[in-house]
Amino acid sequence: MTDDETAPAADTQPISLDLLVILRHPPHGSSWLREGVDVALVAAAFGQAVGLLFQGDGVFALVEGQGAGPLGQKGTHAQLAMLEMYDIERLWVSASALRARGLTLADLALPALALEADEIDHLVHAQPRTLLF
Amino acid sequence: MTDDETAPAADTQPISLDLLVILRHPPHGSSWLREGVDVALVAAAFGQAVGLLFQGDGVFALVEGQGAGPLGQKGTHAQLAMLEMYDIERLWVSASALRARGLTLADLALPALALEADEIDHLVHAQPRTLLF
Amino acid sequence: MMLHLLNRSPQFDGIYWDLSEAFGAEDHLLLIEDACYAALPAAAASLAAFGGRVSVLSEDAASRGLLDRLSDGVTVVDMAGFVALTATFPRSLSWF
Amino acid sequence: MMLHLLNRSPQFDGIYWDLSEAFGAEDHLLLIEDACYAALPAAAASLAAFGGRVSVLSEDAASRGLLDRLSDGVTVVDMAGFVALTATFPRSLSWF
Amino acid sequence: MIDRPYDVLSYALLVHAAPYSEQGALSALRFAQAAVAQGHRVSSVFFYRDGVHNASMLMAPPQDEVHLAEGWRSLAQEHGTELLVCVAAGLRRGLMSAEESARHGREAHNVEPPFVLTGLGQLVDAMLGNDRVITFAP
Amino acid sequence: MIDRPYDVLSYALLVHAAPYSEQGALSALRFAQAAVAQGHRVSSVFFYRDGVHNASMLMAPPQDEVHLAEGWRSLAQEHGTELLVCVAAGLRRGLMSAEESARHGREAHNVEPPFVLTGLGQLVDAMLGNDRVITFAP
Repeated sequence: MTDDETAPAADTQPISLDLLVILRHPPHGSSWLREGVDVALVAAAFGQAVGLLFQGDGVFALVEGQGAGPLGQKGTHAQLAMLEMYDIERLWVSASALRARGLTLADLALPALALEADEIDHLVHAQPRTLLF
Repeated sequence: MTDDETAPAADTQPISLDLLVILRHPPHGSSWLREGVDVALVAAAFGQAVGLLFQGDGVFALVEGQGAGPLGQKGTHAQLAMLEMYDIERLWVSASALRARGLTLADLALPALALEADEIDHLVHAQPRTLLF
Repeated sequence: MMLHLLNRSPQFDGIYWDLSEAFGAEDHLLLIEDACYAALPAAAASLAAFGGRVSVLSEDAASRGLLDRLSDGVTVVDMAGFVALTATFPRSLSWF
Repeated sequence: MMLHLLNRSPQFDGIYWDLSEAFGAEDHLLLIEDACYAALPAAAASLAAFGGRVSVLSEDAASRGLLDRLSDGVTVVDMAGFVALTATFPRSLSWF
Repeated sequence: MIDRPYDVLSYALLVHAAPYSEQGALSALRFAQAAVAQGHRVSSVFFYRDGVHNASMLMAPPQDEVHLAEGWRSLAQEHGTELLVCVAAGLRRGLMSAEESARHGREAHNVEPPFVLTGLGQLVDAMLGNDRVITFAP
Repeated sequence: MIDRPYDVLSYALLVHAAPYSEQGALSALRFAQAAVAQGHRVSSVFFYRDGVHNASMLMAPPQDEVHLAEGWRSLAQEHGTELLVCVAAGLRRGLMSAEESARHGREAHNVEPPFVLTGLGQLVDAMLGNDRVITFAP
């Protein structure tokens, strides 16, 4: 079912963070993604261990080559570049969401791990707190 | 393709109104439907000939037996009762939207005509002005 | 053990899919607002992934005229029952 | 002859279906905002009903990083071209 | 585009999209700017549903972001575009002119000219009185 | 429900839904009322995204409709619930306290206690400091 680029990561099952933020909305068309990442950044700044799971159209947030909008409105690409600075290094993406959109991990601007459905189930249930945007 | 209850109406092809309002949103969960019908009512009050086309979840607006919300918020059922008073008597519904939701014209609180896709195409293109809510 | 809250109609099937990826064997799904329409028999496919562990909020189903039309497999809970579900399940996750 | 404007991603396939019911033989579809994602080859099925009479707004595709990834059958227009389309087609209808 | 192989047209825009939450309000402003740049007239913009929030004079986006209310005001000042805000949609959602504020016994208001609170009848007029009506939604 | 076969819990609600446009804000208020009726504590409601408009004191819905801001105020007064409005989301969208209004050189404001403009850190605190966090969205 999985090829090289969407191989499940062996180390994802037991990880428990303080907060998992699930991002389901695409960038640009609304501010869901941006305001969701804001919560992740602030939680990290408050010393919480935070991870991000991209599902559905949320995987488009990671597509390489994005820019600002035509009226200079910021996309999420600049914001995502701040993740590492805030020690948010756990990025997961839904493997099925990638497949449905014709994307592979090679299309993404940041390193992420692709998870199949059962792994997403395990990941979500290992977290004490989860917010969805 | 059509049974008795979703039979296309022979008189729908050439009708041209001043305004067709397409309603795609279900009642209660948002105010799209209510504020869309408001536009139809005001246009009718200004002497325009107005018709309504219900597509997608919009067909739920016509389901019989609706009520007010738990905090007393008005649904659309009261508003729909005003349609006749404003001479808005042309109500069309997407036959495919009904079928997909397990509904027939008998489930609806108001008399409406069910249209197949090609009839919707003709209806929409016969109108000088169309708004969607 | 997790309570999932869902407020969108089955027309938004992408949400139902994403939810199904996160839905665990001991989880429960509560349909509120426009998600009540998923409790109609014609929408049974949209709930197939949730193994009968599905409730619908009575007042939202009632305002939509759905109380007499619900699928057999879906439990009806009132607002007090909604609160009780959030108390019983240690965590909840809202899908929209 | 009608110009249809669409701003939602193919995940909202109910909208694409409703639009297809209203789409006429001489109509045109312009993809703006998140509908740009429908111009990806993987989403070709979502545009099948529109017979190749589809354009995408360049600045919205560009900000999303999609300009090099678009399906061959989709024309790219800039904002001036968007205005020109609304001038050419006597009526427009926005889907969302 | 420069030769304009078509007539100069009058446009009305209908904006349902809330500022900063959805792209629709930005798209509408971009479209309006492009239309007038091509010599068309954008005679009115009607703000409905959450689009009414575009009219708030209390909007204070960060300096490096587009100021939508300013953008609309410039359009009105430079091109005579009417900025019409549905009064019923606005009052529910917290948009008030000085006049409405006085009528409702409030001490503040957040809508000032060129934004004008008005009824849905104006939307009907805009539909009847312009060559094109373009809707921008969330 | 009356015997409460479970502990009394503390809740935080996160409200993204705009008043009058989506049911989410009404659902959140209903839920809060039902939770306190069962003896639970709703210690805070955090308004984010278009949910910030719930805090507008200029909201003027028709008499026969629910007044959401009043509903939230009653909850705060009767049950001590904190009403927290994200300041970054609010300022973009036109929500200002007297203090923010002065800081931005405006002549009006539309947020007053018990609604308080505050940072996202308060949302993090609310998540950490309560037994349950329930999100209500559009």
